[in-house]
Amino acid sequence: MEEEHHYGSASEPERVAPAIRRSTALETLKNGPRGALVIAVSSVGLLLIGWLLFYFFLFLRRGTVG
Amino acid sequence: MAEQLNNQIASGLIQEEIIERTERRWLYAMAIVLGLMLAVIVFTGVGQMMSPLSDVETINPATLHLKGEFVESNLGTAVEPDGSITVRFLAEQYTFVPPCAVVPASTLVRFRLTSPDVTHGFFVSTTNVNAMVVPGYITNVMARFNRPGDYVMPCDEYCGFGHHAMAARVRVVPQGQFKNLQPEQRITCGAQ
Amino acid sequence: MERSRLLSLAHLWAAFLCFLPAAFLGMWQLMMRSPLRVPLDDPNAYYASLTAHGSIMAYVFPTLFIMGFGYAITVSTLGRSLRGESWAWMGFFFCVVGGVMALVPIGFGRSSVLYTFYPPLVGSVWYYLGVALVIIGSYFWVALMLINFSAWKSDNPGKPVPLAMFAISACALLWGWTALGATCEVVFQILPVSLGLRHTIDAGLARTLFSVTLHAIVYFWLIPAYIAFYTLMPQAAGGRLYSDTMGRITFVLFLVFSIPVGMHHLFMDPEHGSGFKFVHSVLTFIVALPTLLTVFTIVASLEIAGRVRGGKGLLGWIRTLPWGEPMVLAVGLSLLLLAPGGFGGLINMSYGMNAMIHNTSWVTAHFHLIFGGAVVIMYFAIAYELWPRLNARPLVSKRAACLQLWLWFWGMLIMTLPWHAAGLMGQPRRYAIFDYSDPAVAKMASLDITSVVGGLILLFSVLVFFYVLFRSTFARPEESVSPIRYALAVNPSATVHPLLNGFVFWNVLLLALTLISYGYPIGQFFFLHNQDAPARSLSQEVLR
Amino acid sequence: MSPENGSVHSGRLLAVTILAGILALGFGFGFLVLPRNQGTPGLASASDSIYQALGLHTHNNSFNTVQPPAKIPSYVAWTEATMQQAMGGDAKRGESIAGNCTGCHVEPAHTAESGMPRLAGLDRLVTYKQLDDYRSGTRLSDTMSAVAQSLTPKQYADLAAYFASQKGLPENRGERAPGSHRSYHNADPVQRLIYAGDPKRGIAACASCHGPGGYLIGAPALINQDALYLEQQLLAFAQGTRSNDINMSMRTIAGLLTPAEMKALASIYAKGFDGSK
Repeated sequence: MEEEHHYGSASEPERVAPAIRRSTALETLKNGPRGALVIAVSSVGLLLIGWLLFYFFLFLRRGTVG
Repeated sequence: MAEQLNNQIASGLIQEEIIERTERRWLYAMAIVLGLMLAVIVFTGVGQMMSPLSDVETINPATLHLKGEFVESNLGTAVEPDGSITVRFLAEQYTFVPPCAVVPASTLVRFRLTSPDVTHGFFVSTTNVNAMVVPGYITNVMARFNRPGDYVMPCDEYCGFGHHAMAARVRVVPQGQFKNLQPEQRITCGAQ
Repeated sequence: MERSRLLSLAHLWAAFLCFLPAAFLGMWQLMMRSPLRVPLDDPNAYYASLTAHGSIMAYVFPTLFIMGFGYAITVSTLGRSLRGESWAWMGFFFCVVGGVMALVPIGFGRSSVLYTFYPPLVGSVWYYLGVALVIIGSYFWVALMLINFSAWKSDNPGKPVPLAMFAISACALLWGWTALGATCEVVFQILPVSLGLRHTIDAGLARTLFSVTLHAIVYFWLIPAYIAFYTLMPQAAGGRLYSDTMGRITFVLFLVFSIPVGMHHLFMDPEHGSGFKFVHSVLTFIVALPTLLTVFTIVASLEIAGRVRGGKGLLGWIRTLPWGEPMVLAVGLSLLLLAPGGFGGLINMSYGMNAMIHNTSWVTAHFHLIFGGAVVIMYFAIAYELWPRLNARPLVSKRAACLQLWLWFWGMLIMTLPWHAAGLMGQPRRYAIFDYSDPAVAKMASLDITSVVGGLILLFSVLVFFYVLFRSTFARPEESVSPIRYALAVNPSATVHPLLNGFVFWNVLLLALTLISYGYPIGQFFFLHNQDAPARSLSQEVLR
Repeated sequence: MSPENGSVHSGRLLAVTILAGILALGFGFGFLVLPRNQGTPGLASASDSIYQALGLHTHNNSFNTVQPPAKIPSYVAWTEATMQQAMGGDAKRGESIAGNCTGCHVEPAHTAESGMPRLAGLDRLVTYKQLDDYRSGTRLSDTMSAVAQSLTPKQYADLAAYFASQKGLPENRGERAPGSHRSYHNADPVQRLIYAGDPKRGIAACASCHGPGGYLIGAPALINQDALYLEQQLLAFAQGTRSNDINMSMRTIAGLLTPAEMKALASIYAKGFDGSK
């Protein structure tokens, strides 16, 4: 395992995770974590839609107050 | 030497530019989502009267019964000279006075409460009328009830050993049935 | 084996040993407020139990756990012994003594004021002194974190501080600043009254001072869970951290924006205008940003680990992740709990919408789901990660640990989702007993019973947790217990942007922002008059 | 400037500008846009809007000018001064004054169900307030108002100290050992009323103020009190003939009780609960 710069994680080498072997499965990572984006976008999208539903169909329905 | 080697291995995984680009794009996307929610709040806040209460008034809690707006004869529903409706409650340890208030439906009603002892909660359940009643301050909430009926009004802030039994009722009657009152007349709906 | 392991172990044991009774109290309370029969169904006992459950779960347990975790991080990331270990033991002593001192009067029913105090309700002076001691003890930890942080930085100029150390120092700074709010309230307002030196108290000022602490304390609890997300999970999953920079930005955002958002706890209070309430609502939206950033960065890190283990296709990497690893499973479950938990938070912070659910069971369900669920499940995972290193004995069984995490996950969901629904139906908060003969309350009977079932699952999960801890403490010692390994970023770099390696500038920004957002709201009380309320005690203490 | 400081400087500038933008958005909408439609609807001027946002109403309180004639329930207010005076009595001096009270109020010359309240052991604040109310006429009783008018508030405090030092009614310190059946599961409706109250009708739990296990300033402990006296007082509160309860708390609660409940509550409290005399 070539010497790798690791100070950002811990100052003693044996405290740092081992390097990763490059394998074909990594090819798909070339242009960024597609799967993670899909999960993140869909979950945040759900949150936003849920919030809008709550706001317009639960909150505003319960009468004006100020 | 370490840096040169490191880039050669690490960069194989994902270039730093791609990481920075996705993170930056994600940041912008999230900012937009949050901005959208804020915009909805502002538009409905300006369009209708949908915002938290905003009225800082103080009153001496120890002498409420001696002088001021919350003497016992002034509690309950009142019609103000300008025709608006004001309902005054006292939230005290372990009962609301009056225990039941009558309010006309779909008219703007002003609730005014204070407490002589500890902090209480004023919540007409299943509606947005929900505020704290803090001793020394007057809670002033404007509200409009569209659906006539009896609403339970529990104290929703811990106020001592009797907190669980502290509840009043708000009876929303259709506009027609709400008889007009003389300026100095106060009504409550009393025991059912 | 870790340096100063006894120190960390003492903190973690103390934390979990007070977590256990508080969990049983929580279970009793759940049954008490449900239609089920329960022994000792006495409202006074409920309010005393609620004060104990709240005080332990909000002050004693998380503070001790985070202090223990902080010492373990300092030693293992900086690779040298802890400076000022004797002071650390002194801080620990203060916290334990303070915790006991606070719990005794609660036990005697002399201080049922709940953990958020509620002046002018005043309890026994010993309760407040106890809570003050816990806070003082935690300040020892704050000082030690910052001393070790800056000492290492001066010994290694130009080098980036390890991410975990950077984050725990931000957490310590955040706690150091925010605890001042509640401390001012206790020292200047509540203690004089409970000692009988003064007889009146300004409830509005007290609530506002407490709100300075009330939200930032939540991020004080949250940051250690995020430290596990960023620095422990990627290595446990056999992958790498997607972006070290994003991690540092997240912790800086938490530090700067956690305190000036406190007034979203006072949206429905009469002592503030809607102007500053809106400013705090906007700032709360900004403080939601780091969580959204973290979700993406951590799921990306999970994807990297999944790919490395051969996961193909858009989402094929999920299947190949080592879900048998407690740390990886915990992060997955925590993210799943963070979604509904965060959703509840979005509703609570949305200015006017807070009126719909303020002080209803929705709020209680929200913080049980996001703190009790998403954060405490990470505390369990961190404990599983630290135990072998602190005891030089292997973790007895990862399967039992994973079972415990699953039970905690399902228990939390089953307990809190019906609770959210009851909150929307108008169930008020902190009621000792509900009169289920009232049709309006009877509608919520089935929801409350479902919550009890969730509570039972959680209780069983706690017992499994202690089973794993005990077995691991007395397992056959092993020499070759590997030290804690911290995740390596995808592109580790030898340098880090100077602003992301220190806190001086962020402290200035934090103070300026807090002054702007809290200056007027706190200042106004000194210009208002005749709002002081006579102190009220539930046990005739104040009239001594 | 070396590149090192350059990126720091630009970093700081970026952070400050973003923060300034957020604050501008917050204060702009919070103080200038949103309050326009709050409270008194209709477009207000910028300064009105800021006042509204700070909660300092510009409108004069036009809505509480006309009020029905105020009826003062009691001239006692639990301010610091009143409490200092009420708690500052001297029992020995009180004993000498109490000579003419024993005729009616002291245990030996007193038959059960006499309708005369027992005073031995009564809370100081309660004695002080009732005497003051008799003096000011907010509580009506010709014999008692004569007695009260013949004494000074300082002597009220001494009497209160003397009676509080006597054995008789239990001291209500607000603590009690937790026990079962104090919730709505309790079969006995009266015990339910005492410990749990009846939120359906808005009735608070008696024990949360009068004990056992609850304390409220000015609320007397009721255990071992005279049953007839308790029932009469509840009826008086319900009908309003007695109206010296500050802020109408007892009149509100008594008004929601039925006469049968009043009688049952009075007898349970007089018997001293689980029979402990």
